[in-house]
Amino acid sequence: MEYIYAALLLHNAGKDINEENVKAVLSAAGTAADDARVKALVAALDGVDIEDAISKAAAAPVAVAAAPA
Amino acid sequence: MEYIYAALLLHNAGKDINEENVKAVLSAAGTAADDARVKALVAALDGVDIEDAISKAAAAPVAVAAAPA
Amino acid sequence: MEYIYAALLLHNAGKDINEENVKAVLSAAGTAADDARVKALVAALDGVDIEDAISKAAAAPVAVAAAPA
Amino acid sequence: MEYIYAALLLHNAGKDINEENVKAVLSAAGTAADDARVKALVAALDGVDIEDAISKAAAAPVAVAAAPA
Amino acid sequence: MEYIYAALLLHNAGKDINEENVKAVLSAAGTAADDARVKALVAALDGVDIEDAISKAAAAPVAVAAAPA
Amino acid sequence: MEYIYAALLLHNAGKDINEENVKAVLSAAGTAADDARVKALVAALDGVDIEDAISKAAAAPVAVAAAPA
Amino acid sequence: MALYTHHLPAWKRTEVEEIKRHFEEYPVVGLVDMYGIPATQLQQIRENLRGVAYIKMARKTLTRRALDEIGGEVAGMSAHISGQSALIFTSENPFKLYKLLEQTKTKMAAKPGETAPEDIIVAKGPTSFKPGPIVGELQQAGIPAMIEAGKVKIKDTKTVVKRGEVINAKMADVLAKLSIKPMDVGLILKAAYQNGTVFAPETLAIDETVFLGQITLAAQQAFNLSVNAAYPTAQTTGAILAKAVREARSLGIEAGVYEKDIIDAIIGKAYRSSLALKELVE
Repeated sequence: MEYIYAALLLHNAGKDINEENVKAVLSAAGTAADDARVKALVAALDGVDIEDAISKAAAAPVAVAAAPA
Repeated sequence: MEYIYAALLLHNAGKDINEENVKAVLSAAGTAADDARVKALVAALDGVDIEDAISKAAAAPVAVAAAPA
Repeated sequence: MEYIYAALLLHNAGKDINEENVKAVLSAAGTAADDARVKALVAALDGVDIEDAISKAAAAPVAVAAAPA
Repeated sequence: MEYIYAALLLHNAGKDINEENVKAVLSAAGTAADDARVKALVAALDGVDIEDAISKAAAAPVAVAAAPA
Repeated sequence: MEYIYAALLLHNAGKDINEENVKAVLSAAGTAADDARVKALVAALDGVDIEDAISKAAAAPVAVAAAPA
Repeated sequence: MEYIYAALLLHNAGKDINEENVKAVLSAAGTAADDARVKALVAALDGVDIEDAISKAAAAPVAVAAAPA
Repeated sequence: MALYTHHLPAWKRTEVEEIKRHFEEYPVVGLVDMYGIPATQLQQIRENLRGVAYIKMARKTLTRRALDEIGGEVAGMSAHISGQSALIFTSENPFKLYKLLEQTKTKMAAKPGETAPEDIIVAKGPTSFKPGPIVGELQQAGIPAMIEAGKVKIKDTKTVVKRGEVINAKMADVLAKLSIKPMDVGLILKAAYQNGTVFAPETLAIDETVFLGQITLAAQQAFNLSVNAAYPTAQTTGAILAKAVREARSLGIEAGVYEKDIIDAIIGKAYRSSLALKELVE
């Protein structure tokens, strides 16, 4: 999940989620960033409404537990 | 999701989830495999207990809990 | 489950789920495809709304996937 | 939330969650780290089993969401 | 509720929930402590597993699912 | 969590939730208040409608935790 | 083979040759039993299968002869010839053929002496009959009938014939009057041949719901794997972000990291803990 955390950190800090920034954050945390995963992350987040995802996580049930008998 | 299914297929077949194998499966399915995504997949799954990861609820927050009968 | 994974891979890749394609995918994954099972899969999925079955997974309240029997 | 993401990033990377590390991550993300908030974070997480605290999110139940109309 | 808050504060701080302590906390918060209620509280909590009682509440959803429109 | 109980206690008593008051309550409980956490608490609560947060919590359904088998 | 004479009449020879030719033309051949299918229904079935499968009726002896002459695995199909046999030729795979034939089955009234394919249930409620001898007939057949508001009414829902039991003449008559059609009528597949393999009907009867259930399961597994391994895909990016956010919130709430975004939830947690304790105290 570290790539995702890095992305959310950048988002929260109001920074662009681009390869350079993600790598900088990961390396500051002492993680060797895998190039392909960084690329994949940046590509996956392109056009995604992060605020929307955040607000869903915050508002929505934390998780779903429904095991009806 | 094709990449994930390719990984699941290889896992079930008892094969290594490596770039070569993933690409072979994807190309057999008639999909042009994107190098970076394949690499990212292999890196993301490295060290992951797949049995565990597929059975652990990823709890989609969007999901609406079914009303128990 | 490998037959199902193969089918979903093809479905996600926008390809026909026919005997030839399923066999190609399975053999690329190093699995010897059983003729009768491939035929049964193709026949069973013919005319079936796969998207609908998939969406049930997305909507499923508990993402805990039971271990297949 | 940046501070918490920074902490999770460090935790994932297997690093100590101390003031220095948290500040390094935040500054890599281009955020000026507030000394007091960093200290508060580190103090709050001291002695906390992070894996356990995280997993509460996954395990927490849902307020059975009303079925959308 | 202030008596309960005081008790939980003491519990969280690892202190004894006795009359003296409860009164000290309440008066520091500017609340006049009622002798009888303090006694009743202390008596009622004697032998109670507070962690257990709390954990039931902690299991409650962290957020209420937003009602879908 | 002791800091939040101190805040709730002050709120109930109709007192200002400021650093001085929070510290006074905590020290009455025999806890050495961490300066940074007190500051963070006061800052986080600034402008927050505590009554509102409480009423939402009260409205939250009592846990339906269901341990999936 | 010794049973056969060498010299078949010309028309029989033509029939056998035609069957053999179809075996070469079509990859899949089914052997079906058409027993009890009325002509009109058979017409309908042929219509429904047009363009998909071709039905060839022939005398049993000629069918058997053709199968034997082809030999190999095909000869083995002879053992499944029964009732009123016909061959069905198609390009669809044997499982699909089975499914198609199941879909062409229709319900019909039972004839005396037939075996119930499933429990036959008469539901309670009003009938269209006016009071008359019908009440006695129903009662004699063991159906609880009564008269109410000038109409014959069935008092209780009742299973009148159990699955596997023979339907007697009286019951068949009454069921027909009640418009209950318990019999499945259609082409019954006895065996199917493709590429060296003869498939038994038990093998061909696939349960689609099982496959659909597996698809749902596979989709769940893929979703879980993608999210848990944080490998984002178009379908899961939102869920992965949400998971990370939830984790961060959870950590903050559990550990009491006083951040604006979660202070509400922290208050809520403290308050709920207080409520829980209060219940114990009061």
